[in-house]
Amino acid sequence: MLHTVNKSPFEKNSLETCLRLASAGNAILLFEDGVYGAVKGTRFEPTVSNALTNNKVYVLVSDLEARGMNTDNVIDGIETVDYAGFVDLVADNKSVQSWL
Amino acid sequence: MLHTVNKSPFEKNSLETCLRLASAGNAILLFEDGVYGAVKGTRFEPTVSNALTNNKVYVLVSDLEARGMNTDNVIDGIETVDYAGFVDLVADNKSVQSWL
Amino acid sequence: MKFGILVNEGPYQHQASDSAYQFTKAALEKGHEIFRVFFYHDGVNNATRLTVPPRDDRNIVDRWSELAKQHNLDLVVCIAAAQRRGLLDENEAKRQGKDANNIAEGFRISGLGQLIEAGIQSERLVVFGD
Amino acid sequence: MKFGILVNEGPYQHQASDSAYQFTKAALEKGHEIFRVFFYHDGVNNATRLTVPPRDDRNIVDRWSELAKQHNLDLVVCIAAAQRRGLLDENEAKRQGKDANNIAEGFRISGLGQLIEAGIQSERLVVFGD
Amino acid sequence: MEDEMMDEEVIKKFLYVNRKAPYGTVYALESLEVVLIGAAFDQDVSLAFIDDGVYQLKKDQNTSVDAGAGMKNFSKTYRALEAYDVEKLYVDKKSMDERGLSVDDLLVDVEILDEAKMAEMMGQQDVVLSF
Amino acid sequence: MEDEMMDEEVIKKFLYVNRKAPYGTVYALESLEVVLIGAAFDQDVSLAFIDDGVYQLKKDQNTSVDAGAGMKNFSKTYRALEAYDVEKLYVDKKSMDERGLSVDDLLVDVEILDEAKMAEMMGQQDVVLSF
Repeated sequence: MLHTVNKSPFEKNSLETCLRLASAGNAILLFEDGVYGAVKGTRFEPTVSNALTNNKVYVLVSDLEARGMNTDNVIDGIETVDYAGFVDLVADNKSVQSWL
Repeated sequence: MLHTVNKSPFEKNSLETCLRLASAGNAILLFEDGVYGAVKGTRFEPTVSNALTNNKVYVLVSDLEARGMNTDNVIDGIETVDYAGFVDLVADNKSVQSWL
Repeated sequence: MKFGILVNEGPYQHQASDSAYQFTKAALEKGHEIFRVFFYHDGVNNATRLTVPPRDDRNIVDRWSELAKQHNLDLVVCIAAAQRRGLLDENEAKRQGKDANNIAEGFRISGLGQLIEAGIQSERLVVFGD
Repeated sequence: MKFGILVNEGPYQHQASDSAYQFTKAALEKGHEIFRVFFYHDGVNNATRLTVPPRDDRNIVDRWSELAKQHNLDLVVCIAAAQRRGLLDENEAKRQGKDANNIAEGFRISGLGQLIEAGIQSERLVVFGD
Repeated sequence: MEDEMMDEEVIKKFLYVNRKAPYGTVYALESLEVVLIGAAFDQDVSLAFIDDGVYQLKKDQNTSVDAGAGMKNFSKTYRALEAYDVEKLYVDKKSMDERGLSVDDLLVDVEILDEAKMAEMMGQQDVVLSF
Repeated sequence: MEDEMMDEEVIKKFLYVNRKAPYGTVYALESLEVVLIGAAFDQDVSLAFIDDGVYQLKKDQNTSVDAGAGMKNFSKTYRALEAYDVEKLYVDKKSMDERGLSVDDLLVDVEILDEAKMAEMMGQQDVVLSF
């Protein structure tokens, strides 16, 4: 199962609820304003790092770059993908849950 | 100065930031989904009750009723107003800050 | 007292337009003056005459048009925001080479300067948005 | 693989429509099939031909129309959501007694059943919204 | 799996995820409209109410087009879901607890799920529509 | 006060409050468009960046209509504000700290305010436009 989060964790509770209800082994993709959750040095880094022990976490690189960041700013263990990678994630998982 | 908050404190950080940046003596009006912040028994009751020591807090009664609650559900010390009361609050304060 | 109103969200999607309407009506009922209601962001979508809401629901666009008629309200739609979202009057449609227009009665399209002017001329400006 | 796409927000206001477009394009480039793109909530506003975005910005509506033309995409606008928000085709305008319509090329208006059908017929359904 | 998908008569598991409060935005109302239309398709339908979505089911919603907030009260429609054979309504326990809500506050019968059970139920779905 | 309001030549204190991230929604871009138009009116203008609004000022925003996210990069416009005599840019300290940002990460000069100073500045305003 793939979870997508497109909200900043600072603004909305979507990432928090996603992490709470994602099963171990589920994939999580952060995109749009959700990419801020993938960034090193923020208040949410410990939460997201902790999620990496149970879940693969991905971040959409074009949304990261639009917001002035790149792979170097991403928490260790989070994988960057482009839209082709986003498509693969959807294809490789049985269903998609968007945490709007 | 009047602050208005129209977001649920569970969903967004608007109320939290409003309470952090409102000066003592400022008035705060909760309306639309913001009315959930005025309700007794939620996780946010202590935060909002605490704000009452420095600020007058109001809640729009029609938005409360639309959502299945009424004056009985409101934290002690919060005053209910109708739209006429909302208008008075705007008139009585020098400026209005909407925490969207 | 003289109020200015800013509406930042479209009809039905968000309560902002409902709240702005109820506030405006209440202010008028209390004898206040509404200098202008300015529609910005998706708020410009409040000004389309092409909506057909369900019969058992409120008609948000008509409600604004009627209030404007009753109280001679100045309902101004931001031209830049309107162009992005497909809201045009007859003049704009001609100027842009579009074959239709969709603005409702009682609304006019103008520039962002009208919002600043509302801030300057009104004694209070109230923002309704998301 | 066969994908269905749901778009819940209007153009420019929210990135959802941009993301859905980029995803759809990437899926097509990888050889996947798009069963349908369904526009719901304010997403119906992606289907207006009356937008005039600034020249240095993307034209979201045209981009969808062109992608539909290139790949024979089925772009469906929810009729109930469209009626609330003032999005009409020629038939709907006639039926509702409206004097104008605003739908763009490549989009068609239909019922919510088309969304359910997209869920049933597609192997994956992806939701873009706010 | 591929073959099953091609079969027009397959019954899929549809989940509607509701995480937003009613009235502040249109999502709750328009989500319900999808559920009602979808009921005609004989799929296996579940509804989840999480975060502020649980407020959609709050009893005593009192609004009318002509008074107060001036909006249409659609809460009675949740009661009609049973007649459409939509009977699997799941509510997130933590969301209820944080809001001080109990099943007595809700206008329909629901099953309260803890995090593990909610996650499990979600994992069984074929199509997830989020609002 | 009443008389002052009636005077066409009064200079009012306008505050633009920016609390949303860029690109995810249009508010940052369209707020900036109001600031630019408003600059022609010779009012006393301040901008506050709070919560995710501080991300609007992040350096190195890299997007174009033809690649990546496919959106217009408007971040250079913040650098042009000085030419419009818009020079009072205030940033909330806690918002910066929570995001691990320092002034070196921002593309314009700003004044960082603690909560007391931000509250004081807000209290001095005549017109507050929130986005």
